[in-house]
Amino acid sequence: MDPVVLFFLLGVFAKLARSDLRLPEALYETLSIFLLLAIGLKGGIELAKVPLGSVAVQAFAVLAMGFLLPLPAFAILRGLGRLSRPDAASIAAHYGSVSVVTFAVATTFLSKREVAYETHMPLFVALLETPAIVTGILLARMGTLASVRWRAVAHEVLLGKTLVLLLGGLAIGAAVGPDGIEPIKPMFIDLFKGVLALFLLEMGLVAGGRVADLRRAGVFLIGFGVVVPLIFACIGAIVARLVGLSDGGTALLATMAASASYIAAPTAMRIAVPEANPALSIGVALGVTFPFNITLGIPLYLRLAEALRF
Amino acid sequence: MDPVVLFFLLGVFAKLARSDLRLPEALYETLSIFLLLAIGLKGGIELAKVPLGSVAVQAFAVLAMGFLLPLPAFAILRGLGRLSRPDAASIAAHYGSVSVVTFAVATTFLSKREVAYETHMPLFVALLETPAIVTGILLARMGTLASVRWRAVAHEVLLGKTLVLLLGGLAIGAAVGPDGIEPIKPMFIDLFKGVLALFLLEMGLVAGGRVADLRRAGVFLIGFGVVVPLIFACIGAIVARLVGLSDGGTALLATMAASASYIAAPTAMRIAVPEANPALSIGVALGVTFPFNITLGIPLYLRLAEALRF
Amino acid sequence: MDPVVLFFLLGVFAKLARSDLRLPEALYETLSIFLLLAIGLKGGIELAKVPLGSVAVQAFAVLAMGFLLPLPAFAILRGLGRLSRPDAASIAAHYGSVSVVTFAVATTFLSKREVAYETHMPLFVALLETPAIVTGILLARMGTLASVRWRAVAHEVLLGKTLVLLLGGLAIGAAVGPDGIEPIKPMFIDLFKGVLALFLLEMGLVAGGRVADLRRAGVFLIGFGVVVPLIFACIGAIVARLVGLSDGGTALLATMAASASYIAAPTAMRIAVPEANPALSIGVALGVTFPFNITLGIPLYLRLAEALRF
Amino acid sequence: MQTHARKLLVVICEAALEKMLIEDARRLGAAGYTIADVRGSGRGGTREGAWEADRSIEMKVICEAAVAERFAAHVMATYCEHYSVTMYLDDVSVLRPEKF
Amino acid sequence: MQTHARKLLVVICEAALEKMLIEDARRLGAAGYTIADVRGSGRGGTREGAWEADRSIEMKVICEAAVAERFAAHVMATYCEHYSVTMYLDDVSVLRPEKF
Amino acid sequence: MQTHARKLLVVICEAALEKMLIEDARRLGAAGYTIADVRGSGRGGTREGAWEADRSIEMKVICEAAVAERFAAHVMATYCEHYSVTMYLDDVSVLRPEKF
Ligand SMILES: Nc1ncnc2c1ncn2[C@@H]1O[C@H](COP(=O)(O)O)[C@@H](O)[C@H]1O
Ligand SMILES: Nc1ncnc2c1ncn2[C@@H]1O[C@H](COP(=O)(O)O)[C@@H](O)[C@H]1O
Ligand SMILES: Nc1ncnc2c1ncn2[C@@H]1O[C@H](COP(=O)(O)O)[C@@H](O)[C@H]1O
Ligand code: NA
Ligand code: NA
Ligand code: NA
Repeated sequence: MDPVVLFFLLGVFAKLARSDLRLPEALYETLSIFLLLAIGLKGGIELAKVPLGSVAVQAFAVLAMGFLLPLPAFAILRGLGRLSRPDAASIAAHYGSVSVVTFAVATTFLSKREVAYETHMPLFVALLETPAIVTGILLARMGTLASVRWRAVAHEVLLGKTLVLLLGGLAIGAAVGPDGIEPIKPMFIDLFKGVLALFLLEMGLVAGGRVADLRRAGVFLIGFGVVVPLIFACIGAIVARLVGLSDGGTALLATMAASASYIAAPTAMRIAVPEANPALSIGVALGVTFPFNITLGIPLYLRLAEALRF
Repeated sequence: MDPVVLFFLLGVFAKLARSDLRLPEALYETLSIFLLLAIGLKGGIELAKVPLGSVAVQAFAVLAMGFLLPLPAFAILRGLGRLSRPDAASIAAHYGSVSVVTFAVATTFLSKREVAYETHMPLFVALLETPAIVTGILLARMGTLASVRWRAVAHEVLLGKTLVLLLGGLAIGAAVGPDGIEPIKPMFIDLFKGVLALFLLEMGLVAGGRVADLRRAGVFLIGFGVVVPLIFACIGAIVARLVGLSDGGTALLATMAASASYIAAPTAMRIAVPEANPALSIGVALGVTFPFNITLGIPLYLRLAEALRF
Repeated sequence: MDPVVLFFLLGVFAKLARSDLRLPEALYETLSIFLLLAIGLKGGIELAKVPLGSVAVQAFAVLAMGFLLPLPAFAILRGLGRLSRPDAASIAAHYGSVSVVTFAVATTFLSKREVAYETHMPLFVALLETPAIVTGILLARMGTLASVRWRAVAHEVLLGKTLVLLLGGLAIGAAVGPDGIEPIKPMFIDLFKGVLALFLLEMGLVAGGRVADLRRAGVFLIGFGVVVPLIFACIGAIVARLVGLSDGGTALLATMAASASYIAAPTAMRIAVPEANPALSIGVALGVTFPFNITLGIPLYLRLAEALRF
Repeated sequence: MQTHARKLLVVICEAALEKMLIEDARRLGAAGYTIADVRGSGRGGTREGAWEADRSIEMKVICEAAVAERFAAHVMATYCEHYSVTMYLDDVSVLRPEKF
Repeated sequence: MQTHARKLLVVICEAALEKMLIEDARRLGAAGYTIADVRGSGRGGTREGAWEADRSIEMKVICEAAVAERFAAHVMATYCEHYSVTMYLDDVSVLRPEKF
Repeated sequence: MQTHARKLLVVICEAALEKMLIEDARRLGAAGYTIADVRGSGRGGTREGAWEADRSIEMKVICEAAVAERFAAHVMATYCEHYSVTMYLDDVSVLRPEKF
């Protein structure tokens, strides 16, 4: 197994065993800033080389997918799960959006397997971040749209640290290119996997702390947290193939679709839909889907991509 | 453009767009500790090789320059700007002192252009830090020198983190030499530019937050923040040539003269001359001069150095 | 001298000169988390290769040493030093346990001297951490064992960050092996000495702040802090030779025996034996023994190991 | 030394509310505020500040009784139902009444 | 706006006591607590929080007078002899009495 | 449980004053103090603690009324004109009067 995943399991173990281990909050923030910038930079370096036309088509498809993904999730949560409208909408927003760290783990998985992928994939991470949140809010507020603090929410999402750092990194990478990045490579490229390992240790501690929430969430949500990623991965893979992505790119887009946001979405939904219970959405996203994806999901999504060639 | 400068611009953009992006305070402190140590170490490694006599002459000239630089700045601020004595003295102290990060950006600029420079230049950064602060306090307190809390100020400056880490790094570097530094090179040398990039992101956030101060400062101070660095760069370049520095060394000393302190000087002047308004000095130093120097100034100072050969 | 030791001296100097230099608490925590994981990982990589039988015998001997080391220390502290039972027991626990950073400095010393050592030594660091604390508590509480909050103490020690990270690192290293560790090597292996240097700067600041405690501790304890490590080093070296360790391994086990814990032991003893004065144990462990070991002790212990061949 | 009575209003809540509370405080007449990062536990479970959505802050506002009452009522009405919020009022004395 | 009188108990002490104090508070009837990291100085010397054994915390508990008294008495009896502990009580008003 | 009345003096100010305030507090008779890092806003603008010159602290001193008055007066006279300082006094009860 990839060492970065073992770091995650170490964190989960430490938390469940009620160890004192606690990473300083400033370290958590630092690691996440680093990862976002580094992912952006890596994507940006290659972005300049790609023909704009083909990227535009792909980007449009990805955006559309982001807006639509919450709909089936919402239907399942309301129909089968009988959750309240705000809770269903909030969870649907989390699953329609994307987890940057799951994406990062998937890229390390692919490079270990020596599977090539389109290097501008981080752009799609940035594009997938927001649309599902918008759809989620619309679903929660049908009929009472006037009451949404749209400005606060838009600000939170569009100028939140995730998008600013991802897009900022992309822009800098595209501006300076592979040669220009050389002097900062020892930090942002060479250390990437080590930093990811440390961040996953912290994520393990956080996810371990969410296990208690799962009891409240109940069996339905736990199942949801495993099944919906599988469905979404298929959707992501199909979209990827339709816009002509390679095996690696298809596996990555499937992973993005299958992953659930735990940074941008929780903050935005907390402000936009306060009556949704965050313990539910975060509990299942971090306590079930995140561990599932980084251990079993990602290898599965690669197989899926390889099986789905047309 | 150098990627590190783009990180700065990203920070400024994020702040002006009122993004949530905020680097943890502990990260800011860590990065600045790292940079000071690393600059010191790099300078120290080579210090042992340089003949002591020639360095002593250069050092003396640099020290003298440090004591004298605030005088013309003070005259301009009082004469043209009609600022109060404490404000003029405080700003003069900031501009007479030196910005370590501007220096760091200049060294990465030179190494990218493959312009050689005297590797003991960090020693001069350390030497330039303090004298202007002394002159600034004298200018503020003419006639009422007894009221200065000299002990507190001396302690603040001489034992502040800037000098302790710069000189400490120099001493360690000189003591162990290039071979001894080898085991810690992956951290302090290889990561230098990446850390600088991250620090400049933070500096961008801080500088962006100072733009509001500029309105209070007015047009005069904004002009001051661009023109005086140019004048000081000339003075620095002339001093550099007089003591026989190379092109690169001349460009660096010009940069040091042109840069304004925003770490040592603000803290010291806050204690020594509390009636000076820190929004003015920090506003112009960080909001005007720092961005000007790292974008337009440094390339200009290299041209200046190349033009000024005698 | 090794640069990492010079960083320690710089920290001591800064503290004694009452400099403002202060590393953020989050940085201290981050560095110690990094070091523990990195030491564990390095040890774990090789652990898989070693025949289990020989390690088991060594481990058993090391464990026994850990349980017994506090006894002579306690006897000296009670008999010669006339310290109260709780104080003597607490100090004995500190000296019976082990300082991870002293161990790290010793490994950099050995690799600089190109002295080979058994790469599974970090396992013994983990094994030595706890037993002396148990013995120390027993010594303090003879007759009133019922009053010990054993559960709290056991939790504190066994699930404290030191053991979790050391053993976690060992397990991950053993699981993925040298190849698996490759992607995170630039961080956890290449940066090791640089991080150690920074951590020693912080340790210098902390140790410098403990000098005042030494006055309270008195001449006896200061002497104790130098003499007992020498005695313990001999014991450690003999044990090492008995279980067939190499020169390097012997020097390392001698160093471990000679070192005094300042992370696990203080926290555990504070909870288990609150009436012991922590200024005494920490004062002598950090103010005397730690500096002694990393400057003079370690080279001495290597000589000792080389002299003691049978 | 002449002192003047003021109210100290303390709001302990999820960090997500920080920006909105600052705006509200200004709008309702507070001349300033002070915020510290904290962790804690209450009805809404334990918040350890380990990551974004788990952070808590403590906001202090020194102001006239009328402002405190208005702000407290606004927080009660706007946030208390759906967010983790703890609030209390204290009587304090200040030296420079014009500041608060 | 109707307010209700409660006690605010503040305990400033070594960070080593955090876990035990939380347990004690719960057991003795407190419905919640808030903790902040602090540094300081007192009889037991200066604690700057530079490393593990040097950290201090400030714990706040809002509760009924009886609970405050019980908790304070327990802290006095259990920890004050051997640990650095500073404690004080304050009278505060809360809006939702059922919470505390 | 017998309690004793003391004053709690709280000073919120620029971090640059920390060392001087500690010295002053000791000199003027305080037996201890507690400091926390904070951020905030007031007359002197917003201080977010993003870098050295932008940091704020909150200092608490529990002491007898006379000491509090002396210290508060000293802070007013020495620092309030040119620095960002907010100060308030509160009445609190302590259990161990000899400590404060
Ligand atoms: N009784 C209490 N005393 C002190 N702080 C409390 C108390 N109850 C709640 N808090 C704080 O207020 C936050 C929100 O409270 P709650 O809404 O009850 O979860 C908690 O995370 C604590 O930091
Ligand atoms: N008079 C005081 N005012 C405010 N805080 C205090 C006071 N005395 C002690 N403290 C705090 O309580 C902690 C423990 O106090 P002590 O047991 O006196 O060392 C100190 O580290 C300070 O943070
Ligand atoms: N009304 C207030 N309530 C709470 N804190 C305040 C208030 N006014 C100012 N402060 C704090 O005191 C610091 C200095 O205040 P000032 O001198 O008004 O800028 C601010 O940065 C705030 O942290
Ligand atoms: Na998704
Ligand atoms: Na200058
Ligand atoms: Na030992």
